[in-house]
Amino acid sequence: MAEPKNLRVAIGTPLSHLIEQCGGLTGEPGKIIMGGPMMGAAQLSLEVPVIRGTSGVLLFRPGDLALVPEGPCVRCGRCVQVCPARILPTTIAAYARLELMEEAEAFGAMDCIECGCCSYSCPSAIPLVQAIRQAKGAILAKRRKL
Amino acid sequence: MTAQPYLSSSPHIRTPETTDRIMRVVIYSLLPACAVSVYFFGVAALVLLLITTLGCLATEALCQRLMGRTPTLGDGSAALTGILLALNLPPYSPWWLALLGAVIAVGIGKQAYGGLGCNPFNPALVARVVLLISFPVQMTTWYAPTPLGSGLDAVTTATPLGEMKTAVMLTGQLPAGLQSPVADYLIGNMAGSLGEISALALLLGGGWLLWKRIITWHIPVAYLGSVVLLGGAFWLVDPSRYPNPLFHLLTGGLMLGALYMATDLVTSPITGRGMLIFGFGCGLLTVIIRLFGGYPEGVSFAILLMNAATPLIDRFTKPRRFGYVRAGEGGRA
Amino acid sequence: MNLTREFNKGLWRENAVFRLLLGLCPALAVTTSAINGLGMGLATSFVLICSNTVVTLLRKVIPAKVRIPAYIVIIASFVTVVQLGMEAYVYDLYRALGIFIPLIVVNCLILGRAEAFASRNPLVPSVVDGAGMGLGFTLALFLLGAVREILGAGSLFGISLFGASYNPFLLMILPPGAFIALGLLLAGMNRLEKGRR
Amino acid sequence: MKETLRLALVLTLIAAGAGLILSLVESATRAPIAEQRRQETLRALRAVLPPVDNAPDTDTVELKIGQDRRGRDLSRTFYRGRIGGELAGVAFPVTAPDGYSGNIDIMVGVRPDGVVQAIAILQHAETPGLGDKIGADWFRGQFPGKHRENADWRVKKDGGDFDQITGATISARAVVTAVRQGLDFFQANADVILGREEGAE
Repeated sequence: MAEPKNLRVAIGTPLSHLIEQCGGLTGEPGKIIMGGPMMGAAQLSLEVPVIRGTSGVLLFRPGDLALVPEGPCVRCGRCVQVCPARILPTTIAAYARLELMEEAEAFGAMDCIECGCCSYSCPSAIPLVQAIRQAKGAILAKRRKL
Repeated sequence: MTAQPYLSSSPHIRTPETTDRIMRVVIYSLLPACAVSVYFFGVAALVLLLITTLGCLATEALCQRLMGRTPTLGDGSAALTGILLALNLPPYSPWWLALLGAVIAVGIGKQAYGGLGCNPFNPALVARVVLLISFPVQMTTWYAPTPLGSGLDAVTTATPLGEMKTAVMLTGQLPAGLQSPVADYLIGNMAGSLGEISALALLLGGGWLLWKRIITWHIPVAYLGSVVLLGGAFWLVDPSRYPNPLFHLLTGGLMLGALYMATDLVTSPITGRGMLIFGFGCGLLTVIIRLFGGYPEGVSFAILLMNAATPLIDRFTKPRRFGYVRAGEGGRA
Repeated sequence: MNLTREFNKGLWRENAVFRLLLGLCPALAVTTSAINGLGMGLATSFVLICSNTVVTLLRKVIPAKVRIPAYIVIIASFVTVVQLGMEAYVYDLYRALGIFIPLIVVNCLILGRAEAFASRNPLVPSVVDGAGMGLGFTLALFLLGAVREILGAGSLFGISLFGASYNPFLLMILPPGAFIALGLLLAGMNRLEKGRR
Repeated sequence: MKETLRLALVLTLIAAGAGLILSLVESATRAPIAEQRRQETLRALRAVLPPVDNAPDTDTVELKIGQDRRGRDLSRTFYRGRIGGELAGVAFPVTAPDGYSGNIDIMVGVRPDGVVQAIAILQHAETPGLGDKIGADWFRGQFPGKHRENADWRVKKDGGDFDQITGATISARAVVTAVRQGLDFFQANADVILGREEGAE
């Protein structure tokens, strides 16, 4: 983006219009994020509209993408140290990936606030939040069924 | 728009820290201890370090090939295991002992369990204990250090802890003149395995790890602290029979164990409270084995036993979740 | 019924130790040397063949409700016969195997074959099955014992292989060595099996 | 009812058959087993006694050596070997209670003057490759020719005359101590054991 700035816009404005207002793209975007870097949602195209609660738009150049291959968990405990909800992200994520959702729930999967700190700090680049989110979805789906 | 933008779950940024980097930092932090060992034991120490490191790397590659996994030599974990193993061997160990140790460490201690992150026990310690049990003669033949340029010939001698054990067993008393100047113990001018002799070099590396936040203070403090407290308690009861806490602290493999082996990320608990319990357990077992056990040194056994307890500790030290109060204090807040 | 097939399955396809992981207690405990493994395997084979024979002969007589106690009585008798026989004629081996000879009674391999095969098949296949299974068990124990003796003591059948300069890998004849050796052999067998398919 | 009776009958018959076979096998093997056990004792005795022409396992003296924890008497058998009726040596078992893992049973052979002829390790559970070197020739070979006065019955590490085993001092120490105590007892009761006293037989 040429000139990043704060804009007051109507709900429904496509992102591409916001970009134009900011001087247009300086290159091909590698990733479009609606929201902040930690919790924002990646978007497929710039034609999506601003909605209630859209706090910002972030564009990553292709080189900014942190594409580190995932490694095995070495149990360093960093995710546990940073977790503001004081749960054990690595344990929950491991259970979630084994589809042991009850265990994941017992370890407090539902208390995750999806802040992203665990995934950020993981030296093995394990997508912890993604796994926990999946667990939460599965647990909620099961609860609805009951 | 030509290329589709990349989609993934949040967060979209991540720390520059990687497992590879952690392993590299730990390896660098061991360099002072390696240097001291080369200073005191000469080229032989360097050769041992090379054999174990290359042995571990080769075993890792071979195992991963046989099991059809992607080779991960670059992550440095095998090299680190190799260096730690060498530091746990007596100086002038025969080459086959070091090589066998490397094969056991990575083959049985690590890859058999599924590779990095899956091993319940510290691989280097597994190898050390297997070797100690299998080749007690080679593994307990210690040499007095011969600083580079001193021109001295290597002579076998007992480690300070070994000396203590024999004397206490025979006479029920500490040997006279056991306590060398503290400075000798600090820089490592005593008999022992390659890496355990110099408390100073180990503290230097360990301190750097703490500063780099690779390890947290919990385990070393709990471990060393409990050894000082328990060892000190025995010493106060009968100073003629039990050595003082400083002796406990500076001799044997305690520093190496507390700073490097017990703090091994994979095999120690993940929560702070868990680490404290873990460290305390290691300290307790170490003092008990040193003072009352059949072996003069108990650090490796203590750490391996606590490794076995790690999953249990993890289970019992689940942190109190945010927004919850302890059970019995009124349920959900 | 193909007798060769019944015999061969005990050797490889349904090998008690390497495929079914049955009878591990003696397999791990007594295999500190090749001769111990061989002796234990042969003693077990004897009991297995005899018990299979008797069980198959009595299969129409023994009511289903008391079959397990009946099998145990039969097996225990043969174990005692083996024990007395070994004490009388191969005393050294008897001393070396010690408590594990009476413990053949509880080897699940034997009760397993009585229950799963001998009680449902006529005499000849049952004997062949017992012989095959017994031989497979013997081979497995011998292999385990040989590997452990060679590594752990540097000898085979008590004959030194590498000379005095060899430092035996003691752990292999200690109990943990049994597990490690068995694990490595199992891995090797699985690998072979995979390669064949 | 009839069913129950049938079950009982079949089981009884099987048990009876088993009992019959076992009693036959037992009677057939009783003699060889006794012979094997005797041979084992004899082998141990021959290993530690000078050449003899009698059967030392039949020429024995039993002496009380103390009491166990429950107050029952403990006794020790002394086997006497003779040449032409002349006493050539005495063998007796001692047990080292403080081995590295469990008891070590040792057979000690002494000449009538109290000099050790040889020792043999009968049974032990010491670590293979380490403590089990107490059975090695070089270790046992240190004992012949020594008696209570001409040697310091401790391992060298403790200041004595006996080489310990590298890595297994405890085993060696246990054996040396047990043999020494055995010799003490032999010396103290030599008159009875050697049959110098009237009515000792």
